[in-house]
Amino acid sequence: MKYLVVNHVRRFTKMVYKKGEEMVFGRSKFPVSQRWNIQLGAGYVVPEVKVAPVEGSETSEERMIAECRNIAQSACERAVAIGLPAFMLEQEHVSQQTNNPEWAAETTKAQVEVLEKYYDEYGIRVSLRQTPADIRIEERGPGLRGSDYDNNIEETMEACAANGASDLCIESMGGKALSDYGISRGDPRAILFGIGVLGSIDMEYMWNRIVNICKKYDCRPGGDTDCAQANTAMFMAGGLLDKDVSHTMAALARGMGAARSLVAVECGALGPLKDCGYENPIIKAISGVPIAMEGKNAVCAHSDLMGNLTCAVTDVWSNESVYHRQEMGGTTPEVWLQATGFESALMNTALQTGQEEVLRDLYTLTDKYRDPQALILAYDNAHRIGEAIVKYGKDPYLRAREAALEVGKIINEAVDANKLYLTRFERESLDSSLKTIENLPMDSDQFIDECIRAYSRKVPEFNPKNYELEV
Amino acid sequence: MKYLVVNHVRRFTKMVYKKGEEMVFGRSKFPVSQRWNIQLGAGYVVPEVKVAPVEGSETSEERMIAECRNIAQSACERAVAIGLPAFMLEQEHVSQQTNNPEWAAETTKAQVEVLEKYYDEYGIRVSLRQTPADIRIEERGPGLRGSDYDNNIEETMEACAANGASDLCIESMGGKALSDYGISRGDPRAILFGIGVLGSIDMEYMWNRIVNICKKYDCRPGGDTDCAQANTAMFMAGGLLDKDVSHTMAALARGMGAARSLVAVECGALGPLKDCGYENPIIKAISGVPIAMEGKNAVCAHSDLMGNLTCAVTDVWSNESVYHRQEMGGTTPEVWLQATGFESALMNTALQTGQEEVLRDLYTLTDKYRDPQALILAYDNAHRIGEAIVKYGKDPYLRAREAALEVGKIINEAVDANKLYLTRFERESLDSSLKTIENLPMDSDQFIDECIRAYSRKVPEFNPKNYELEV
Amino acid sequence: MNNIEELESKMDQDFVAVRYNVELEGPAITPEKDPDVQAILPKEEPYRSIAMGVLHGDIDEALNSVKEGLEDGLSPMDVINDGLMKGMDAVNALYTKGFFFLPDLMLSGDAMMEGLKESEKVLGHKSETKGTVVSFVAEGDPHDIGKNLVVMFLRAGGFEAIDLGRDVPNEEVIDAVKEYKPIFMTGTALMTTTMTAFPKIVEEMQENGLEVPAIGCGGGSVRRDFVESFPMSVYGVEAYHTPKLADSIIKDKKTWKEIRKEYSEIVGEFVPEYD
Amino acid sequence: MNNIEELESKMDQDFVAVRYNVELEGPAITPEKDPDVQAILPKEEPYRSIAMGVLHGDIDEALNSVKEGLEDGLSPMDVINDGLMKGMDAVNALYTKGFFFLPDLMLSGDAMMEGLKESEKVLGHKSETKGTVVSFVAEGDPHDIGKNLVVMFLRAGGFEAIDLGRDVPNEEVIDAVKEYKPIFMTGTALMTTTMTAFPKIVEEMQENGLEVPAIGCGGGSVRRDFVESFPMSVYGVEAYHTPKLADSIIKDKKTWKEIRKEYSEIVGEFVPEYD
Ligand code: B12
Ligand code: B12
Repeated sequence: MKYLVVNHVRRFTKMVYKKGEEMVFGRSKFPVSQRWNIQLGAGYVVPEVKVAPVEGSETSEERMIAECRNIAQSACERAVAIGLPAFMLEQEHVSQQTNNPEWAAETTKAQVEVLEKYYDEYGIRVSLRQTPADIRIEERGPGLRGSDYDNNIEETMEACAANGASDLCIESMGGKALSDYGISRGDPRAILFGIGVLGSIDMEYMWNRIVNICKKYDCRPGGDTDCAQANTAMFMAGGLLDKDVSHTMAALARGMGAARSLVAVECGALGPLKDCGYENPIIKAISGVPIAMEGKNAVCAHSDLMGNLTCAVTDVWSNESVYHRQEMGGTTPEVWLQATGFESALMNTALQTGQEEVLRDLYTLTDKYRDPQALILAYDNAHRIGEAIVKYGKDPYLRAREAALEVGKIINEAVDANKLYLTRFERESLDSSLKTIENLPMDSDQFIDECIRAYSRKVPEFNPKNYELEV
Repeated sequence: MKYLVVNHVRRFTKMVYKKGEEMVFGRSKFPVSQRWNIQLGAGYVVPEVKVAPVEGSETSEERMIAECRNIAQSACERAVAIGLPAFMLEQEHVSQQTNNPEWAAETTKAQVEVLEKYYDEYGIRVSLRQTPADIRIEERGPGLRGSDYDNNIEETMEACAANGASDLCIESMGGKALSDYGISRGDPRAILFGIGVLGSIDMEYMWNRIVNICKKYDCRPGGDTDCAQANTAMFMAGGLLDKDVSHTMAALARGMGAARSLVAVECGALGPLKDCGYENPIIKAISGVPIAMEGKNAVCAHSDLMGNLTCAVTDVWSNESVYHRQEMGGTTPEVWLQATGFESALMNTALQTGQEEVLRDLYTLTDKYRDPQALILAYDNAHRIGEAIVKYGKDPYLRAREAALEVGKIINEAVDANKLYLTRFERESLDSSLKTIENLPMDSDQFIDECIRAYSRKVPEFNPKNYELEV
Repeated sequence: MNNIEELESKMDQDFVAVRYNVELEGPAITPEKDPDVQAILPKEEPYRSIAMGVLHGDIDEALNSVKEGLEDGLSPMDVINDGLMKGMDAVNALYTKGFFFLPDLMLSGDAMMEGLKESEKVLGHKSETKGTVVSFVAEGDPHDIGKNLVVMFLRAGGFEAIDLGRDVPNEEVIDAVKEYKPIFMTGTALMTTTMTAFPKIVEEMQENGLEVPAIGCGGGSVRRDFVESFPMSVYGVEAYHTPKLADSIIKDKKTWKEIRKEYSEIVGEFVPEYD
Repeated sequence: MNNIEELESKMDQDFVAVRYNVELEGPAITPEKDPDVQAILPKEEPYRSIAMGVLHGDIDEALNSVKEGLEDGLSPMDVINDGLMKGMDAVNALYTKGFFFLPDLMLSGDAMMEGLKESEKVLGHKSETKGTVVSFVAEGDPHDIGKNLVVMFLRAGGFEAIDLGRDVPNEEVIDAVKEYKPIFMTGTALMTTTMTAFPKIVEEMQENGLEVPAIGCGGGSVRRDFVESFPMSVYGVEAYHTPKLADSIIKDKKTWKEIRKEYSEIVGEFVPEYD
């Protein structure tokens, strides 16, 4: 088999959670411990804050260091001012940071210094997540593997780990060209190829390296996200009245995305999985690792239709990202940490008082029928999709395909039960997509061959060599 | 009696809610109906959004109209994009609007037009709250009563009502000079005089007029807030590590503030009471009117230590206020309506599924012991303070005094039970304040006389004539 | 303890979330029966088939009809203008009315482009367009789907769009301006730290004595206030606004200053914060 | 159904909210035993009593000691400098260390001001201060407590603060600048729509050929980016920073440009967003 030949990872063929109802926020089957006395998924929810470096900070190393230090300092000040027991700071790199590993070393160091000071002084539990940028450009130079870009990513990962990051994440983007093509044209086959096959192959390449780096340091491999694909679909699907991408199509992409993002865990990522991976509940159901999520406190970054539902089984609660500037209520690191901190406090109260299942169910029901994308991520349905994935767990293509089919089934059941109502655009898009997907071959090689033939010309950025696929 | 002589309002001497546990978000004893098919406190929580006009918009009537229209339009678009069943838009006037009643007429009209269009097209329930500015300057001209400022407020109120506002509010600021003096010097007598006596007197003057205006139109008298006094104290008290105003003193001011803000209802205000009145749960307990509150989704505006607790018994859920500008997730009217809208959706799910009491209790427990200011507003304690107020319901001074004493009792009980821990600053400030308050006369006239003598020179802005007090 | 099904059964969804998209939906339509489309579609063959191929987003249908027409000796310019472009006009009309969606548009665009290439082969050179537009994603920025939409809308709107790709060094943008002398440019950036390329490009253009009537700058993290803090620029909101902006330049000779003020009228819809 | 007491009894508060203020608290102190205070407080009477009156924030204690001293023929300038000001220095030291709180400071300031007035009566004119500062709240803005703090901190820091009040028309500010030729100015605004007074005032000052080394602009809604968008201005964060800023002007001849850059060092603490 073309694809599986290159695989040397343990695949999930069984569910770690036997039932969806076993899942709840703040608790995971395999909690993660990090320096600074923090545990993730160990019985309490940790708020996360993330702030995008201001325009201009990219112009010099000094400015970027000052920027990162300021963000950390503001967050720490607010955390103790309002009494948060714990929090996570994430820094998503801009390209300059990842392109210059020495910048990454210094910005990490600056943030570590601040966090450690507060940990020492107040005993507050803290975590520093570093997310280097996937700066590879598929259509340029040697492509996804072995380019300078690619090497810089690796060096930057190591620089972060060596300088005290608590964990490492990445938003890897293998397969993006295909999924972009498919999402904008409503072509489920291209999406499945881009996400399920190319995305999964590229993640393996990426994550085996990250896990190896982490092993050398007191630094955990965190997780990935299907941001480049399923989030692009979600983002373009937009609000209820938008007409770019159907919300049923975005739901299908999300299902496939779960099959793909699982690869990080299969390579050894421990979680918490990265916040913008809306597919994370599915992966938690399969693998038991803690997850980060975002929703109603990420309105600063984008609008989703499941702001409460995403709280239901999360272990870390994030604001996604925000401009670094002043609000009337303080600087944005302060303001948004308070937002995620207060929501986490509510969840922690529920955990402490034994009401976590009620709150989880309220979160879930608030959005379950708001949109098909929300429906499929409700914990019961997330678990079902997980089951579909592990059924074909050894074959990345087939499991992504099966995930999509299960998504379709879930939506159709809800429609039949008069719980969810679809527009014509959503209905037609779902029907035709499911028909296409059902008719796809059950053989991975055959599918890959067909896709290579079908898309090589149509999608000029796509080059099978980037994925070590024979043509 | 000096004060009560000028009173012609019905006073609360009994509690409408017999027990704190009867209160819950989204339901009030006396729901309010407004045009556009919206009901407040009638079984569902309504999200509110409020956006401060951008700098420069004050320079011309046209710009202010465009600004207000844009805010309304953005909010409406997001509301339907994410499926909100209802929402309230509030516009807090800047001084130019209230100073020029014709501006107020036109800005109201512009917002009415937008809201009505969406109501017609989508059936979304909407409400337009207008809050003219209290532009009076105590130490200037004829003072609080009868100045041009004062007359403009009245005309502006009428302009809003006549042009389609759903309801009217104001943040009246009688007594501010005294309470400012007392808050910054830790002088509980000055605070009590400023809030309990002067604040209450001025509110009566203000609210009898507003209620009369509303009677002429399809417009409701909303409510007031002790922003000028108790919020100043809370704001200066700041976070856990701030050292300006003790948090116990701020709690005392809040208790007094409840006795004061109740006057609006006594004059005929129907609610929802104004969002930034953190004392509102106490007034709801006493009077049964619906209330608006703010907390964890008002982090854009300021930081409080009870972001969840304030949800517990609210009927309208607000973001307080935010700059009008762009976030990555959209414009601020969009982003912050989504924030309050999603939290309201959670509460509405709880109401629909019969879990409202659990959620209310989780909200409450999340913050109850975070800070003394939070403690006293927990619904059980809020009810207790209400009882203290109605015990002396006919005497604005005595009821404010009693409210403060009850606040002290509640805090001390929690401390004795090892549930709440105070710092030395908080402890000492509470002890000495309570001693002072306990020793104050039980006669309103005597208290007023003493205060006029004590503060007339120290607080130059203060002039007893502004309150029709004989010297 | 209640379980979730029990809770769910008690809910009246109308007080929690309303699916306005479903509530609002009008009757289904057949594209070719829409009156606006009927007014646009050519009556004679093979133009009608060509246009219908585009309207259906069917590359084969469109391409075959184009080939037939060309073989029958039709002028390639007629094939383009009376066939392909009419089809695209019909698609645009349906998109504007909200009956067609992005995928329809993309597929129609693909079909149109294939037909166009075929016609140009016979023509021997590129066909004339309304004008040339240069599009790029800012240096250091990999987010390109917004730019791809912009390019597609420009082409569908009858413009020649030069697509420089993503993470484009400023120098390359300047070179393209020199080479193509565009009537309009579009820049896309999705990050605070990459949108800073826009003012740099403008500055370098000015230093090189280069000018365009306007550069539309858009993308996820780009703010209007930032874009309006340097000259020549216009804040771009939706990708489908692009051809309208370009039209306003070629038809009404609008300058960037005017477009800033009249954006909302030019694109024909409310745009937040443009007052 | 659980009731709230039952739920409460299950909670471990440490996973929900931590009262870091309580956790951190050091031992109680007696003000006059603090080593820094001891170093500052005068040893001889009546200076010691005067200073202690100020330290205790006790108007009567301070005023009586001042009156006694003056009646005994002490020079009013000595009473001010060796008594009242020492007391205030001690208060400032305790406030900076976090042992004293705002009310202490306000009451001490009141006591100091009363003693000062009494001394000036004997002196026959205003005593000399470090310099004159003009403070105002912007036109249309009623929020004045921040400004009141600023004024108090300035006075406690040995400056003459001209308090123009709130909702001050721009003209009045200009007039005050002409009249007092301040070494520093402070403006407070709490609203987006009133902070626009600052650049207008600066413009009018420039038109009138007036200049100050810096205008500190602060208040709830005021943003640093806005303040730094016009000249002469410095973004002010905390009221107690004001005398430090004024000191930097008179002692180190700092300009507004320098203060912008060195704010954090001048006030001696981390200030968000100043990098
Ligand atoms: C999907 C996504 C990705 C995908 C992109 C895949 C793709 N196909 O392009 C991937 C995973 C690759 C990605 C990566 C990263 N991303 Co990203 N991403 C997003 C996300 C969620 C959606 C972007 C999207 O596809 N939108 C849909 C398209 C259609 O929108 P658009 O491009 O904005 O275009 C629209 C309009 O802007 C307009 N338009 C655009 N240009 C023009 C021009 C004109 C003239 C006109 C008229 C209109 C117009 O038209 C379109 C609408 O019709 C955004 C969120 C956001 N708020 O934008 C974050 C976001 C842009 N990403 C962000 C970040 C930080 C990153 C990373 C740096 C994170 C990291 N460290 O790993 C990396 C980049 C690494 C690198 N090389 O530097 C941040 C940027 C923060 C900042 N610094 O400002 C954002 C804002 C998310 C967030 N809130 O945190 N991301
Ligand atoms: C209390 C309060 C009031 C009280 C004020 C009482 C008083 N004593 O001053 C009252 C009720 C009167 C009031 C009224 C209104 N308010 Co008001 N109010 C507030 C609130 C909650 C706190 C303000 C406060 O007292 N802060 C404490 C003091 C100490 O802080 P400060 O003045 O900012 O000063 C600090 C620093 O800024 C610094 N500083 C200040 N100046 C300087 C200068 C220098 C040189 C330096 C170094 C430092 C410095 O020192 C202090 C710290 O040490 C703020 C919220 C906020 N985010 O600021 C809203 C706020 C300012 N109000 C607001 C509004 C809208 C109003 C009203 C217009 C509402 C209405 N329509 O009724 C009215 C005003 C009516 C009118 N005449 O125009 C909005 C402004 C929004 C906007 N447009 O930008 C705010 C931001 C609230 C919000 N988020 O909605 N308000």
